[in-house]
Amino acid sequence: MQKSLKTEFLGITITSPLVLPAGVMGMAFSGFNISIENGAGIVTSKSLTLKSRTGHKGPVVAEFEGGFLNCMGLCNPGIVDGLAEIDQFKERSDIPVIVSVFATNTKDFLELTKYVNKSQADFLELNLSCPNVFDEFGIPLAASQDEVHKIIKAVKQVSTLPVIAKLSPNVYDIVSIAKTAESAGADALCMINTVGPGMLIDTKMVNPVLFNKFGGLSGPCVKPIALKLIYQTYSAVNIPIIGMGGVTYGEDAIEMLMAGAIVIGVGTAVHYRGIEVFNKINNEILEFMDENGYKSLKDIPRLEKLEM
Amino acid sequence: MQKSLKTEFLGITITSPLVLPAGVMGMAFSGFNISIENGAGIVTSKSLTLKSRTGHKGPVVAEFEGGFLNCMGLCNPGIVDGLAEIDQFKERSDIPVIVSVFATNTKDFLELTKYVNKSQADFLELNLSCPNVFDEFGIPLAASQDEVHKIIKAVKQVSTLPVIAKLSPNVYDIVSIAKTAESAGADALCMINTVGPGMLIDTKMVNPVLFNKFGGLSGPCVKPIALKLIYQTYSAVNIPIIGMGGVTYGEDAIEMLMAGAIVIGVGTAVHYRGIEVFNKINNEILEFMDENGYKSLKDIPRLEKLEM
Amino acid sequence: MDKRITLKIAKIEDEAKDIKTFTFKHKLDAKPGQFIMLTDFEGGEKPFSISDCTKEEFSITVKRIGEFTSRLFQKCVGDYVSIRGAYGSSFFISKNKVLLVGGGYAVPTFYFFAKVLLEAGADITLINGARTKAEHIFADRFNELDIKAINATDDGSFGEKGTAVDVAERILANQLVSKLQPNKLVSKPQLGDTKHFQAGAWKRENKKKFDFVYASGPEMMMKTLQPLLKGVDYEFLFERYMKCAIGICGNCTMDPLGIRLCVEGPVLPKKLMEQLTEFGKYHRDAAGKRVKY
Amino acid sequence: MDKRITLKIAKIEDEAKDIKTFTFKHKLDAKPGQFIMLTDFEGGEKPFSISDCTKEEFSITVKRIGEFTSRLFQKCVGDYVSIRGAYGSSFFISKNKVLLVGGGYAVPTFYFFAKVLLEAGADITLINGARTKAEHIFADRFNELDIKAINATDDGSFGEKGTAVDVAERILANQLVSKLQPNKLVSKPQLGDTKHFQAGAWKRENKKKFDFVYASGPEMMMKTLQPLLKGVDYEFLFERYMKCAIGICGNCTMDPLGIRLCVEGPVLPKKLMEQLTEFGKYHRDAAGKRVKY
Ligand SMILES: Cc1cc2nc3c(=O)[nH]c(=O)nc-3n(C[C@H](O)[C@H](O)[C@H](O)COP(=O)(O)OP(=O)(O)OC[C@H]3O[C@@H](n4cnc5c(N)ncnc54)[C@H](O)[C@@H]3O)c2cc1C
Ligand SMILES: Cc1cc2nc3c(=O)[nH]c(=O)nc-3n(C[C@H](O)[C@H](O)[C@H](O)COP(=O)(O)OP(=O)(O)OC[C@H]3O[C@@H](n4cnc5c(N)ncnc54)[C@H](O)[C@@H]3O)c2cc1C
Ligand SMILES: Cc1cc2nc3c(=O)[nH]c(=O)nc-3n(C[C@H](O)[C@H](O)[C@H](O)COP(=O)(O)O)c2cc1C
Ligand SMILES: Cc1cc2nc3c(=O)[nH]c(=O)nc-3n(C[C@H](O)[C@H](O)[C@H](O)COP(=O)(O)O)c2cc1C
Ligand code: FES
Ligand code: FES
Repeated sequence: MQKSLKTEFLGITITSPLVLPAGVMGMAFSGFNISIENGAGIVTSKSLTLKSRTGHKGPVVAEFEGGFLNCMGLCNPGIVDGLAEIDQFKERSDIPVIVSVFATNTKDFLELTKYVNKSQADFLELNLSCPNVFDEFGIPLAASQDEVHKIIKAVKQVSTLPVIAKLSPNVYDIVSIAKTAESAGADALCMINTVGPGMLIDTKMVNPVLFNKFGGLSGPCVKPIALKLIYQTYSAVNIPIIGMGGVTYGEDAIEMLMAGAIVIGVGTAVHYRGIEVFNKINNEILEFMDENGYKSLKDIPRLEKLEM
Repeated sequence: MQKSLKTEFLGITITSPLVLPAGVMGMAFSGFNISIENGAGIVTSKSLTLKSRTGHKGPVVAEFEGGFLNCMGLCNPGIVDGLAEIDQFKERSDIPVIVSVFATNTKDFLELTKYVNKSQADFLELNLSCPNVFDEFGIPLAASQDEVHKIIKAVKQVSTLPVIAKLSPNVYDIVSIAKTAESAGADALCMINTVGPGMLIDTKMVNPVLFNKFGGLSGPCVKPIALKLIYQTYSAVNIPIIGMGGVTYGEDAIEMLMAGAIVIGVGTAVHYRGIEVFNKINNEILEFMDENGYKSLKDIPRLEKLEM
Repeated sequence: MDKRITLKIAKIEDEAKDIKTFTFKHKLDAKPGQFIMLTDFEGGEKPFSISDCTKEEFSITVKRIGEFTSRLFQKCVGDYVSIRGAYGSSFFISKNKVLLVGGGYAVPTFYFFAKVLLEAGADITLINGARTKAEHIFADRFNELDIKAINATDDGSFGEKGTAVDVAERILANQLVSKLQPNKLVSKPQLGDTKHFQAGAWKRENKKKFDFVYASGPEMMMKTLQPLLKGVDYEFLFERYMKCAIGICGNCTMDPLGIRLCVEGPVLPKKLMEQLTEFGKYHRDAAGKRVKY
Repeated sequence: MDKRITLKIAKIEDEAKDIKTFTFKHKLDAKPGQFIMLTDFEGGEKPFSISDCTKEEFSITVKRIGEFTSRLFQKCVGDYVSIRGAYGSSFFISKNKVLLVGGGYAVPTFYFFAKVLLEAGADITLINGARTKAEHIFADRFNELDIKAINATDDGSFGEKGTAVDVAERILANQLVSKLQPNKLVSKPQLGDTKHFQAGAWKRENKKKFDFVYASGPEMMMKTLQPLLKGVDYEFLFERYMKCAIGICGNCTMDPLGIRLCVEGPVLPKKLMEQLTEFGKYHRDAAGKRVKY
């Protein structure tokens, strides 16, 4: 029998469980094109803000053993131009699109939501957790249960699309925040955003490598942290989870599913394994299913939920 | 001129700035022997508890790209036997010893302190931050400013040795906790303990790899997180910092110094580069000093402090 | 791991008023057409093509344009900068008769390339164009190589009169420029001064067609060149705003293919060029906003 | 990276009442004397020596002792377990005349070792000791190898009477056991039954001394053996409580050298053995507490 990677996410059928996450290849409609041609099942826009942002000055990325730091600083063409790219993508594709938006207060989130309502997007993702704009905006919203509740509740009242809350791993108790998001009406969770943040130093020039000094960690080394937080959250909530953080091989994607994710983001691995990474991982998942006698993604078992 | 790695830590002169951190090779006096023969300048005992503990069942370690998870579970022979190992080590060596102790309340910390007072140890380190005994003991003490303050204040009144507070990176605001520790009288800070914790899953057996499910991250990939937290803390406090987390090469140690550490722990790298890692790093630091014209560790510049 | 390396500037040469070559003593593992990302940690990390690369050292040739390059121009020999790379795709190494069409600060990458092509046994004709004599660079360097170098300036103040594309058009129409006399050295070379060359004279004797055309220069130059290249294979070296240079941020993707100029580029082959709808029409700025040419 | 691998048990063989051999179809990169860490994820991960290792498969031979090994004994062919390794030091491969002294469940590692020694051209004498016939293992396997295998039991119920050390003492005193007749197969072998062998007979003809002695067995066995080994080189395979097996936790360090049995061991050379003060005196338990022998 033909194995299939078909699955459902919030009522929409997708052909691969792999998601292009926010901020990766999501600037131009053509970035979506190449991702889906290479096997992504859902694509996410760069987090869009009301006004365009050029982001932080470089260096904005720095490599270390096991991953990358980045501090892009939410560079994006602004919600209007950003949505134009999505509409252009949607002219020729049925692949679902998540529009990620970023703001620092409910009012701006609501304004963004109204723009997104009028676009061809399929889902609205609230980036509550960018770790790289601390200087500018202070503590991420995802660190405060009150803020998370207030924003999601307000956005849900206005949004015509399902709402996904993107959570930060850099909080003391992600489970409470996830529960808050759920109770405020979030339709799904996306986790994790980048970890830390961290810093690297150029020892010859005695300078932080990143101009922004600090940047969030992504890549293989954050996988254990992502798996743990996804598993804890999966044990505590009933809404679906987009799991991400360090997924590089099919095996990692399977771990995400077993930890409780329903679909899986693949970001930094686009660097490690090329844009073909989606097809590669799809094939590796199929091989794993073959070897272990699973016929569909639903057959892949999950860990027993944690007792809370 | 002869370059030297000599430095001072809390008034004691040490021949190398490299510290064997708590939990690494620190079970038996012979573990200290081999570490100092290979170039460590200070050694730390495994965190000792009042009663002996066999720790968690295996697997207790799991490797991933960029580091290790561990959930030893504070296995140790108990304070009495543990201090006997230290006294045996001290019979033949002048190298300073840090005794790490772990407890869950002030009373036990005080009792441990009294034992340590009677030993040959040079410093007392309070492990406020083990991430691997959550099930048993709940939220690490280092996550609560009140607890940190109370314990350190009490211990300082009793301890005849300088007191070092070991901090957890897994808190939302480490700087406030560091400041609290300083104001409560801590003589130095040791940071960071393991990160996360994280989880890995065996996809064939659908099981967490660690029997304890979760384990703290150490190794190269935690370095950016350690550097950032050390740098922030260094910018905010005036007591010396033992910096650790992922130091594997001389270059990493230099980064720690530039971020504000005064001495540097080398733990997981003992696996990657053998027990000779201390000598190797010592030599790499000397080479770096040579190349850049520094004559002593004090010449190595630090980053400008962050504005707070 | 594309490890970052921090290097002292070993040599700085003035090429023209606002163009300098910076040389570093470091064995860079690079192919012609590739670029490095360079920073001084004072704000900004920018892509620069490699203009020379030997076993001991490599160079970049930089035009002062804005904040970053102005700061770079103030650096001295011995100052540190930090680089990572080399990144990106490289030129196809042809063994046959090739034409290199270059303009402005994008010409020097052909110096590194020409040396590699010569080793492969190629028969090289180079058009080295600039707006005016004062901005014309690398003529003397190219002159030392066993290639036919044709200098051109828009205003005719040095070499042929006309743009590099004008010259290319003429050459391609005739396809007979394989035995051009090299430029002649008429006085002692001085930095930034190219007066001492007399443009080479033509010898119309070889009718062999070009097998491959390479272009590096302003996008509109390449846009004008492209229609002339029917029936001949080619590669163009492009520029797009780059941030990560490792193929994740998506800032440098080109429509509608979504190829990333920092990974699949900066050198793009004919086959891809023909499909790019944004070529010569618009590019994206640091915010990802489209900017029309 | 010592990647963990999860494998199906491919074969289970009963060796004696409480001893089984588990075989896995996996090409393990291991040397004789090394060990793996094995877990079933149900609590506990334990070290086991490799008793056989070919290009297609490897085996471990396990004695049921406590909770973990009891659970392992309930597993069936096809069940998964997860392993990592091989870890640790390995035996020196001598090309000369060697004596292997083994006792109990620690003997099988010599099966893997003997095969490697034979390939190197060594002349091997093995003493395979156990307390009693019912606990004696691997006699038939060793019999298939071109070595002199001397079986011994403390109570004389199978092979020579006496401990492995008793036999070693006799042999070493005479140093003449290089031409022992192999054991004779007198009936069809059956699992767990070694009756069908007749102990080989001695032939006192070769006086060449042993170049190397290897021992693997209970610590007190090796402690008794050591004084007999004056003037001859040797290596012992040790056991200490292991947790990480990657040389960081320090649970397996041996006093006063601080060598880690999981990295510098489990095979220790004479030079180190002579300096170990804890050898035969105490070891450390799971909490790191000293336990006297
Ligand atoms: C593959 C590639 C190779 C290049 N090679 C060379 C070279 O060999 N020599 C040389 O002088 N220049 C080269 N450039 C252009 C060079 O990167 C810019 O001139 C430089 O970044 C300008 O920075 P600035 O701060 O001085 O100017 P700004 O005032 O910041 O910008 C001026 C213009 O430079 C370009 N630019 C600025 N930042 C970037 C960026 N991060 N990525 C791409 N373009 C940017 C834009 O077109 C911008 O409008 C190359 C660019 C690319 C993409
Ligand atoms: C290098 C090495 C090689 C070994 N090779 C073999 C082998 O080939 N076959 C075999 O049957 N056994 C071997 N062992 C011993 C084996 O690991 C123990 O028998 C097993 O761990 C017992 O576990 P248990 O839960 O069944 O017993 P428990 O009741 O837990 O313990 C019984 C005894 O086993 C030993 N032990 C328990 N846990 C460990 C541990 N983590 N590390 C070391 N010793 C432990 C201790 O001496 C303990 O007192 C080896 C041990 C080491 C160190
Ligand atoms: C270069 C880069 C830019 C990112 N930008 C965003 C962003 O704009 N919004 C957001 O929610 N997450 C952003 N992220 C986080 C990713 O969406 C993802 O959560 C994270 O990288 C972990 O996944 P990975 O390890 O597969 O990359 C970015 C990550 C990277 C590497
Ligand atoms: C196996 C292991 C055991 C540890 N045990 C302790 C401990 O008992 N007490 C403690 O304070 N830290 C403990 N740590 C944390 C280390 O002291 C150190 O903070 C951490 O590993 C980061 O440094 P590294 O990356 O150099 O290993 C342990 C770490 C490891 C890897
Ligand atoms: S610069 Fe980031 S993808 Fe090319
Ligand atoms: S078992 Fe941990 S050091 Fe050997």
